[in-house]
Amino acid sequence: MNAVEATGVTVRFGRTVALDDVRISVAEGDTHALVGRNGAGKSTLVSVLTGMRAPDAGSVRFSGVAAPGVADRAAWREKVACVYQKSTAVPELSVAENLFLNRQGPLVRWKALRRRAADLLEQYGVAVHPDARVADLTVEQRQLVEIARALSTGARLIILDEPTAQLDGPAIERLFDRMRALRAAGVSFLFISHHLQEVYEVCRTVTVYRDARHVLTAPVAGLARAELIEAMTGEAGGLDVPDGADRTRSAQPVLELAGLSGDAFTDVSLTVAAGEVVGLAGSASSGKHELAETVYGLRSPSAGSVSVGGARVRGGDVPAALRAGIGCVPRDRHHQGLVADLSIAENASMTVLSSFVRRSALRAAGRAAIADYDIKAAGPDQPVSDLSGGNQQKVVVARALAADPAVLVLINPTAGVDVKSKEALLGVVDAQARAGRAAVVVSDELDDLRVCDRVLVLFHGRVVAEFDRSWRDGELIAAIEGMS
Amino acid sequence: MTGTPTRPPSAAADPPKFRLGRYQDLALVPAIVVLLVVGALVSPVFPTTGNLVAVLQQQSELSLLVLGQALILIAGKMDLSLESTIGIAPALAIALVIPAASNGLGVELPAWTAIPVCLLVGAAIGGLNGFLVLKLGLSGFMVTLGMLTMLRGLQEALTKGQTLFDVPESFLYLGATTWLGLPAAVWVCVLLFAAGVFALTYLRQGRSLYAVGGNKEAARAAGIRVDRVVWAVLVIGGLLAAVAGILMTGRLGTVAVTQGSGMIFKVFAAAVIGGISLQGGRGTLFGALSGVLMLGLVENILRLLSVSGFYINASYGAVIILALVVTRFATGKVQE
Amino acid sequence: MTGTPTRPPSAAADPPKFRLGRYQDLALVPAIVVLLVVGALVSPVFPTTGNLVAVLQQQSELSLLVLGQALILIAGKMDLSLESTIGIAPALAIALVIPAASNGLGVELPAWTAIPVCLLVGAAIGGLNGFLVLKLGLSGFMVTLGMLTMLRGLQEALTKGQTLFDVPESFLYLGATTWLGLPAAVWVCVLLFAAGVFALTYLRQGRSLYAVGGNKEAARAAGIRVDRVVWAVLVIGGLLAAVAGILMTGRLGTVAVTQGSGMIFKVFAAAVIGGISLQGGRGTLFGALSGVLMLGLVENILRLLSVSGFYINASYGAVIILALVVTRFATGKVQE
Amino acid sequence: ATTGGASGVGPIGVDHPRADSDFWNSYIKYTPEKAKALGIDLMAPTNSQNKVENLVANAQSLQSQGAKAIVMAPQDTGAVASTLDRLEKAGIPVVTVDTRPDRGKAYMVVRADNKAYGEKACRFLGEKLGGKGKVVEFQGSLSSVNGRDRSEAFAQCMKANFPGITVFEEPTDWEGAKASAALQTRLNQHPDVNGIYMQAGGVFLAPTLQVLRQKDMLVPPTDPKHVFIVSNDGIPQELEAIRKGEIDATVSQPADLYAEWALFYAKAAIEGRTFKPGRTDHGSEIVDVGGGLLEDQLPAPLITRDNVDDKAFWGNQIGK
Ligand SMILES: Nc1ncnc2c1ncn2[C@@H]1O[C@H](COP(=O)(O)OP(=O)(O)OP(=O)(O)O)[C@@H](O)[C@H]1O
Ligand SMILES: Nc1ncnc2c1ncn2[C@@H]1O[C@H](COP(=O)(O)OP(=O)(O)OP(=O)(O)O)[C@@H](O)[C@H]1O
Ligand SMILES: [Mg+2]
Ligand SMILES: [Mg+2]
Repeated sequence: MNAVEATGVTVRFGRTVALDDVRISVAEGDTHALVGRNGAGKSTLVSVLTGMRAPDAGSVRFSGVAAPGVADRAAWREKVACVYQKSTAVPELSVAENLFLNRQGPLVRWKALRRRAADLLEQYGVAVHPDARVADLTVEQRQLVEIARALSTGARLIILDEPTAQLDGPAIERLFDRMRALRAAGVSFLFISHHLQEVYEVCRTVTVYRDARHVLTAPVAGLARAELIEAMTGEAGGLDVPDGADRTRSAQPVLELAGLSGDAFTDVSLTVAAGEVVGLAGSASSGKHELAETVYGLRSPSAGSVSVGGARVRGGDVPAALRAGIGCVPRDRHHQGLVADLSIAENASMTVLSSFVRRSALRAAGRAAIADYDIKAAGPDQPVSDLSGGNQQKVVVARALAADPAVLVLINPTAGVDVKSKEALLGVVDAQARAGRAAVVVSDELDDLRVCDRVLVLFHGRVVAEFDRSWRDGELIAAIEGMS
Repeated sequence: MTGTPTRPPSAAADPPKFRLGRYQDLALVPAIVVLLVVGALVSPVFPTTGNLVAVLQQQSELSLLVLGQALILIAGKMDLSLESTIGIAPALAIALVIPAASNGLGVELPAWTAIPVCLLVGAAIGGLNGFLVLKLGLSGFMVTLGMLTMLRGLQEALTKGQTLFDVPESFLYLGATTWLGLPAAVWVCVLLFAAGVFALTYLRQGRSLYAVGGNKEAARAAGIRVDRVVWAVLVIGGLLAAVAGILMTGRLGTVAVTQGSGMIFKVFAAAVIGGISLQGGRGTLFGALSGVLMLGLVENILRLLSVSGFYINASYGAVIILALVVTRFATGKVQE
Repeated sequence: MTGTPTRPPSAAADPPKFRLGRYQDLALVPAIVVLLVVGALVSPVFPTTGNLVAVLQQQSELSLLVLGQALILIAGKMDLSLESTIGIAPALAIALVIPAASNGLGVELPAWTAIPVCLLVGAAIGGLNGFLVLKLGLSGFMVTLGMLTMLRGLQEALTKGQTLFDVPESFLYLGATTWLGLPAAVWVCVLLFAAGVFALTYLRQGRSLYAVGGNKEAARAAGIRVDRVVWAVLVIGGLLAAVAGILMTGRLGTVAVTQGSGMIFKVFAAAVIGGISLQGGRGTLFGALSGVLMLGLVENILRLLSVSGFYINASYGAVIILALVVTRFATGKVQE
Repeated sequence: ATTGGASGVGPIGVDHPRADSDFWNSYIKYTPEKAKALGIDLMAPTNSQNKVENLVANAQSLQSQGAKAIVMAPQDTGAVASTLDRLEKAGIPVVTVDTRPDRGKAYMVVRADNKAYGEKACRFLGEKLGGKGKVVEFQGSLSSVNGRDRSEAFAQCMKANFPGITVFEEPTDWEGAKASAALQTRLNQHPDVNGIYMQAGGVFLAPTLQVLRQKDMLVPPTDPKHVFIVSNDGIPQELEAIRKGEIDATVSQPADLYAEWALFYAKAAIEGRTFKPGRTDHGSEIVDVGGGLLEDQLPAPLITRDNVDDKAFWGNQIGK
């Protein structure tokens, strides 16, 4: 018996065909992976499987029974719980209420609700207070709250659309522990991720979509990584993330941080030379994000200075940072990365608009971004709100690089980006470094850190360790978790 | 990803310094206290029961419109037509009851139907707004703006610009009686506000307004029937405007063609001063009520001061801005 | 860029069938065409140059307020006080020029200063709004609502409620002259709209309004000085309202204390019908302008039809809702 | 808060209906002068800004501050009924100015007959046009009695006496901009319009002249193309325009007499005097308008070129 079975599903957005006669079936008790490149249609399928969108064609059955009507939201919610790729938390409400949204019972008993929320948060190791406003949480905390909510509904089928893209290692591990426990209790999962090692770690079956079509469904066990990637990309050959070992770097310092202190970090000094890529690692509370944002001027430093090419950059002033030649991929694309209603072209060139904007030039820049960063889109005039998550992220990267900056500050640059595109994006970082730029990569993903010449580890706002190129996964993780 | 999970740093788990909901509720209290003190200093009449009760009664109709609008705003919509509903709902109900000789429509329904018909008209207007917005997919702001004009026009057409006099006893009773020393109108408001506060605090349906107004997709994903909630809230808004219309008609003893006209600005002012967000999903009814009280006190004090007609608008505007400044610095919160 | 960048799927490289921006611009065109046809059927006078030019002139002041409001809305704010600025800016300027005997302030500045002073007052009001919203962190809606009342009140206080009759020649000239067969007021609007369209299409500062209104944080992160943009746009809004005030004063030959009062509703109606989003970041000036034209044509047709005073509001409201429905189904887009 | 000496009769409360019209501002200016002349202890006046809610609240507030009599000008003549009842129960006599309450008790109504305004305007225009032609009428707000009275009387008189004249009724809500647009449209439609009746000179005078000027239609009365214009109000600017030959007549609504006689009757009420229907000593007539409600109908003279310089008109007394 299948927990869910969808057949012949087709979804169109105007002329874009997001899903073309695809199928999927998740067996009861199975943990089923769904993979594919950015824009392959995964999230669209999720919206169909959770009743958020009626497909143009096709049908969905849960345990052999036809799915409820689109209007009957409560019935859908009984069948399936989901963590969507795009946040579905209500920012103005408390964490407690978000956890039990629409299942507070007919009469809300606040004290009991808060207690249940605290228990749940404890279980998932989410360090937030039940009364905190969700709007005040970090992306990561919010994601954990949404995961806890989905896993706690008691649904027999749970869909997770890139739950790990914003999480650090320990949080991912806790999530997997919970998933295994629930699977033991007979819960089925549909799991979407661009981290293929996660697929191998928790999933039993995998389905691959490519260009809106179903390509493959197979047990994970018998499937080599290269085969999986080939199914996704349609091209033979494995992938290699550039590690830049052969990169030469000059001794000339480009970016210098001197005794920099700010929100959540203290007294960080760092010099990045031309052609050098420096990684910043650390847990969510390590202050690495705040440090990166301070360098770019999104936050004001409380002490110390940032200079580029020997010239001091005014703190807390993004235009000054831009003028000094710093480019940045901010942490949360929805919050700081994109103006959703504007086109790809407009977003990608927002940092470099000349005072007179030629429409043709703008569109050409958009087309170039689409080609360079392998963005799946209908054209440069498409609003970014219509793009899939990973493609949106690529637009953010395009925006950061548009000004051809001397210093790149990249925060989780590959969040939600598919393997193939990740390779290309990291390739861009490598190429930029080879062209004499300096780069700082802030990431929780080891793959991202592999392009780095050295990796600094922050713990509670201070640099506690530094690794050169020869780090091994284990020692880096130990340092990140403060166990070095 | 190996290694034992470290305990997350404890700092993040500290309780937030205050509970936002409660705190915002009280944001206007300092401003109201200041006004009460100023009022008492300005005029010996101000602190008398008679005067304060009069303030409450004068604000009762506004407060019901604000209650309705607050619910609608929290759910992420707005309804400008409330200010016409407060006129046309009683006007239509009365025109159906009174004889053609008194400017009625000549239908002469029995007198007891007046109040139910009035409520029905209010609910129907809310329902119609809901239909246009939800089923036809029209812009809510524009639809209700169009309605505002159209309903006022219908009232003019209906009554040929005449004021309706033969107001049924039931209306007059509600407008003039006092229960336990307070005007019936005040009791009605208190009860409806209490019901509203209860629903928004303790009922799942009430809480769902915040979810719908705060993030529609999230609400939908959580199994809330967003359209139904919005529709319900628009109908309730219309109903409350009709109740306000009954009270106003009872208080004034007639329905003028202009009844309620120009009120919508005050409704928004009270709601927004009281902390209801125009973006939806934020604010409490207690806050909205204190917004109404504040405006009422300001008007009363200006009136007792006998500010010259030439300066009354200027003073009123200045006091509103001042109140914003006081609230801003009392709460330390940047307003949106 | 290492590796061969994969070509995007070929279908995606086709030029899109329509560009969303342009498409939205034209949303009202069908409704306007319908109105033109209806107008011509209704009255032989309607399609005459004289009548259409009159429509343009009558809408010229509204169109400037809409221009200002559209810019402000696109940048994610709103300014209700424009409807008072259109009155007080010319009133103050004129009161400074005319002798005390004609209800002036007795300062008797030289007559040529009237227009510059008027513009200055408009800009200053916008600047003050900006200060209160950006520096003090007050709610924009509330501040400008307070300003709306306060400025109207100041005008009453200033003029002691009297209409100012002694309007300087410069105002009258702009209100009454025609250049190349079109009233000067129409030229002024056309030029200012053209400048606005140019700026929003081709200038970086203009484009940044969309970014600021669409996502303030993202705009900030892209190096746009958000506060400066918002401030500038509020000042421009005030300036445009002052220009509208000059034109209106010239056209009517006086400044009444009520000049412009009640216009703000129409301003929002025109802007929103024209596709400007109240949430910010969306809409075009061409759309806003077609909103203004549409309202003007509706009024003109109702006037030519000699609709009785009792039915005019009802018809007007009904036509607005009808227009929304037509637009909705012509574009196939759900309105927000 | 009182302004007069404590020695005077009173205190008497006055509520002004609005502060944004020229006519009422003249009235507001006359009130303290006339009170002083009559030896009245006048409370600080309130202003209800054309809203009945404010009027109700103001009356309540005047009452609680100890007013012995109240003068008011309810623009919404229906909705004051309950207020009048309350004041009557409290033993506070009310004099209403300009409008007659539809219900409820008032000690005296002081007004000029608005129906007469419409009628006078109609007769003047009818005669000047020789019973033929096209007249544009700027109606006041139809939700105000005065607007309605003037419109109805004008329409009735035209129909009865000058069937050869076509009347275009333009609803304006007392807004100059609406009148201006309406006139522009109408002149495009009917370039041969030769008469205008505007129900409020303060609001419509300048916009009308401005449109005519733009159309080159502002010509002396001797010119056959002249558009005959009758106005209501009698403010100084209208008198000036009559002198210049830009408009032809206006009905003077006596702001000074309104203030004077309203206060006179309020004082008389406190002193316990009573009045009977019949001619008065000040050129007016008290009529029983039904149910014992007395109305002192003040004269509202028609001002034309012939008598425009008469010093008796209030419009000639105040500096403009
Ligand atoms: N609202 C929309 N309007 C137009 N096109 C859309 C919309 N939503 C999605 N699409 C298109 O549908 C296609 C599939 O998108 P979807 O979000 O399902 O991809 P995905 O597989 O989840 O990608 P990712 O891995 O980047 O999240 C994309 O080409 C996207 O541009
Ligand atoms: N998590 C929450 N989110 C929103 N509002 C809340 C939340 N918790 C409590 N409230 C508000 O607080 C008010 C009181 O709630 P409740 O009756 O639960 O108080 P309580 O549990 O007795 O509080 P305490 O323990 O502090 O005495 C309610 O009005 C409710 O709106
Ligand atoms: Mg996706
Ligand atoms: Mg993705």
